[in-house]
Amino acid sequence: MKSNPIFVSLANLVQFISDGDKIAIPKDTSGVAMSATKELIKKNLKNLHIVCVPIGGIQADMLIGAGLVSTVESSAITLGEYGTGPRFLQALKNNEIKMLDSTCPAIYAGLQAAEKGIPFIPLRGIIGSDLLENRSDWKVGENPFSEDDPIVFLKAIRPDVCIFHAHSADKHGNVFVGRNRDLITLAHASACTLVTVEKIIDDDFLSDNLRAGATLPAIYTSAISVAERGAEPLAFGEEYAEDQEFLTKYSIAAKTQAGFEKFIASWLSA
Amino acid sequence: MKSNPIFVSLANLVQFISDGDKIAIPKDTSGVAMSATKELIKKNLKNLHIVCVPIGGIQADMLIGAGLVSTVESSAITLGEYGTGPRFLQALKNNEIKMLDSTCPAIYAGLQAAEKGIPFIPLRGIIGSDLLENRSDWKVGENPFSEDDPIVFLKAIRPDVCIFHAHSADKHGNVFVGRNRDLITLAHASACTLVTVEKIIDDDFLSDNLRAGATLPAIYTSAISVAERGAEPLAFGEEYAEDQEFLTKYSIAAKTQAGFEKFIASWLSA
Amino acid sequence: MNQASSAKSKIELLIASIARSLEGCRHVAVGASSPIPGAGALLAKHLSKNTMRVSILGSERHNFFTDGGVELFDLAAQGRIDAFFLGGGQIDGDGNINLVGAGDTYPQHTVRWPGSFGSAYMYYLVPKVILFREEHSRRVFVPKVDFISSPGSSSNNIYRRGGPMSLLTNLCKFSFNKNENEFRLESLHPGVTLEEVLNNTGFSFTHPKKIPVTELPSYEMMNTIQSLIQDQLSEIYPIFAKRMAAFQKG
Amino acid sequence: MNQASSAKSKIELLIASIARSLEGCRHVAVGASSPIPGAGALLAKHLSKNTMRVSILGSERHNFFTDGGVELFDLAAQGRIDAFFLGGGQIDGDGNINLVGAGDTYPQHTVRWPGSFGSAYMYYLVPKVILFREEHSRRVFVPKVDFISSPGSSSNNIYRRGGPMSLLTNLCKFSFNKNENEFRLESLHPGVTLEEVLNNTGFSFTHPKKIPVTELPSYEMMNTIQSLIQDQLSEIYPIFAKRMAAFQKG
Repeated sequence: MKSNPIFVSLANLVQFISDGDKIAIPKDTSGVAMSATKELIKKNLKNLHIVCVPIGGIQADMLIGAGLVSTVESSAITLGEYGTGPRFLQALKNNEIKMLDSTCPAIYAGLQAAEKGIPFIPLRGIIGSDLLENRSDWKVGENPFSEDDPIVFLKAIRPDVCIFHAHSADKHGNVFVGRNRDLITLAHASACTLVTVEKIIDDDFLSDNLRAGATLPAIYTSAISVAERGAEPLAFGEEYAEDQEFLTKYSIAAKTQAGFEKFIASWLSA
Repeated sequence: MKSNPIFVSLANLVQFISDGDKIAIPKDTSGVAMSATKELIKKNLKNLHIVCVPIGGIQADMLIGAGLVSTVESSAITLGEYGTGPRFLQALKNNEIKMLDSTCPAIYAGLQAAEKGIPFIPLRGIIGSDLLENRSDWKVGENPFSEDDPIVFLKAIRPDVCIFHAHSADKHGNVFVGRNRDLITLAHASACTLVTVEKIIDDDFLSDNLRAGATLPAIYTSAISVAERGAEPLAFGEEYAEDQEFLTKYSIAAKTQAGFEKFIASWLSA
Repeated sequence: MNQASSAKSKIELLIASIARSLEGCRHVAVGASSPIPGAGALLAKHLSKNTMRVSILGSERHNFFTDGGVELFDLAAQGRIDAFFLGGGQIDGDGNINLVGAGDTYPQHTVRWPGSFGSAYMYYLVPKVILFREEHSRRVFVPKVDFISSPGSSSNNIYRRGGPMSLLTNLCKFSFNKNENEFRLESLHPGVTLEEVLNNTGFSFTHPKKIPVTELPSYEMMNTIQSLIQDQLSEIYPIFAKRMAAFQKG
Repeated sequence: MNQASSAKSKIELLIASIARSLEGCRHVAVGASSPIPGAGALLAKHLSKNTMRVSILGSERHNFFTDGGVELFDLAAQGRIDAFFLGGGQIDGDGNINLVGAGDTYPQHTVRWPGSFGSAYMYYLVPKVILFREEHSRRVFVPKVDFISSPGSSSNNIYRRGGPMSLLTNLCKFSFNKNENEFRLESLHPGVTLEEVLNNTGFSFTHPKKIPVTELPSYEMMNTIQSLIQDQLSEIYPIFAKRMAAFQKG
């Protein structure tokens, strides 16, 4: 276990991401790598295709506002009780981003197809929704085991990279994700997996019968950084609650690009 | 949490299974409900379609030998280092069972299709294998997102019932499966889930951050029985090793139907 | 009755009405950002003496899911969810819902909302979908939605076992007639007139000659809403819970 | 050299030969009931100074998988497994393998084996598949298999990035030429003649004019096999490990 995984700094973590990458990020409650988001913005990546799994929050809105994103694939962009993502709205209005509107189970199914190495997967629902018309990667086909049973075929979603925040890593780079099992799907589906963790524990999670079943084995992970309170200002499990003041201030400041930029500058330097 | 789950005796557990059911059972290392297998044999069920996930061992061989099985869907029937299943071989030779030879990933994919409520799922490989010719529930189709890219479509496998042995249940009926994640796939895919556990723990696994991510929530489970050493003579995780003497004796006795019946009679009365 | 206590009564009425609609369900799921449906489901669970299961997205406590976010959708597809809630920036008389945007053409709508979430799936697969939208206006209830996030009905060859059961708003409660593909006004909330509903609804609907008043919350419901529900909701919808608590003191 | 020590030497040679084939792999997976490939992989891992990962089905200790039995197959499909082992009750000159049965017609073969396991998948998706079968006889190495569990090659339009790399037996080691779709004899185990191989092989194969002898295990390999490997294998293959231990004492 010498070469893999690599424990790196946050600044080095984001070096694994390149301009134009398709990058998958989890929903707010699954473990969003907010500390790493600072580094992403500092690195000033361009033309990212973000896949929000299955919806995006403040991280997606920040990446859009900071000009890193050219394509948004998501079932929603929302700050929850703090409103719709203001930078997302503006970018859409300005025609600055290509929008691939989706529906939650289609994003999961697309990633699961990539996880299974299958080029597509069928899914119920969707037919009759206008979502379908705007997706060249979704096609209506036929169930080969039934007569006149149309069903949607979704092309697999294979991210170049995914980045998320998790509870802890052991010294071998195995990552305990607990109930945030979306993170395992993300890692399986993505070519490269970048992880921030609250802490490193001097243990072997795969030998721990309680943890092993909810652990992402090191084999999937390219790099790991320790980032204490790395999901802040978002809540992280029972570890910490969301920073309501931060989120409220962001939702107000980000209504204008100038307000957003000032807010981010202050956040980056904090 | 009053009506569900039901903690029942082993004899009552198998009352949920009916003649003709499609019944899914896990491989030897995932948690085989061997104690409950005694009750299955006593109940003398008929015409079962067993789906071995993805291969069958002594349990499948016993069910076949005892005349409960009309169809075997499996990627292999083997006692591992103790040889091929002798009752399986005999039943096949006597044309007493219909054999649906499969390949491991096709069984998993078929169950995952049922889990996702999709009628079929594509899978790579298989084309050119003689397995394909014997399966009316597998068809070669086309990848709709590519030119001349044939791929196998597998019909979903939806068991009427699955039965397995797991580490423990909490008082609410949540079942901790640890790394034996096949059990979760089984439960998700099956209409009815029957579980034996080593013990009941006075706790709530869903509130336990270590266990929750490897717990099958009670919502899937129809009935649970406590069966200490319930996977014996098979090994069960780090709890107990396989009973080599039992397995050796079985593999010899079961070479003849008379030997098998004598062995089983003695086992049932033990 | 001051404005705050009136708003509080209205919310309690909606919560109680939802709880009544859910009677008999084995498993109710509630999506993100749905505090009133969440409260209604928790109330129904309480009334069922906790035999009903309620899963709330975004909750740690009311969450049976251990297989990631996909489990809710897989559960629905497996037929293990009886009821779910959907809303919409626009809803039309065919039960089509729009969570994407209005005005001009997609994707550059004049008004853009967060997105379709799981609607284009759950609406097909969950037997009882309760449409919930507090604002009852012609802005929301339109003749035809500008974007169909999910259609209210499908042709016979489309696999579909779910769809709209009812539509609950600040003014009234509709049921949805699947055969006629139209809404029927079932009850008016206290103090609301048919004319008010007609004036504020952009689609046509049927109604009985004599329209009942929406049943008020029982004493037990009120008590439960005020204690249990608020405590439990504060975990998931902190802002909503604060608002309710403020009403309580006000 | 008595019979036991000869058998032991043969097993060590096979283990060492497998370990050499695996050099440079990042991740090697070993299926169920494969003690010699399992030992070979563990030896290769040791020689790589533990930079190689080895996953052994049925092992708790050598198992990185936390997502159930499907993870091995998903990993292969994701391109994260470099090498895997397959055997066969029959193997033919096209690299077709048969794990189902021989004689008469399927499913009532005269001889029936356990079944195809993951072969109809892994053979397509894992770049380096090492075919391993100790028994080298015309019963095993046939002109044409009676049942194709998995074919040795596929037409160009079939998605396939894997296939046979080599075939190791008690007598010799073959490589597989994918362009010509045939086996080539690469080396003979010590004391084995070309004639012996020809006599016991039912399919035709090519060979160099001068056929090398299979390289013997190094001193380090021998030491490692005798300590580390046996200890680790006893968890997964108790009967095999006992057999090896008996050789040691014998």
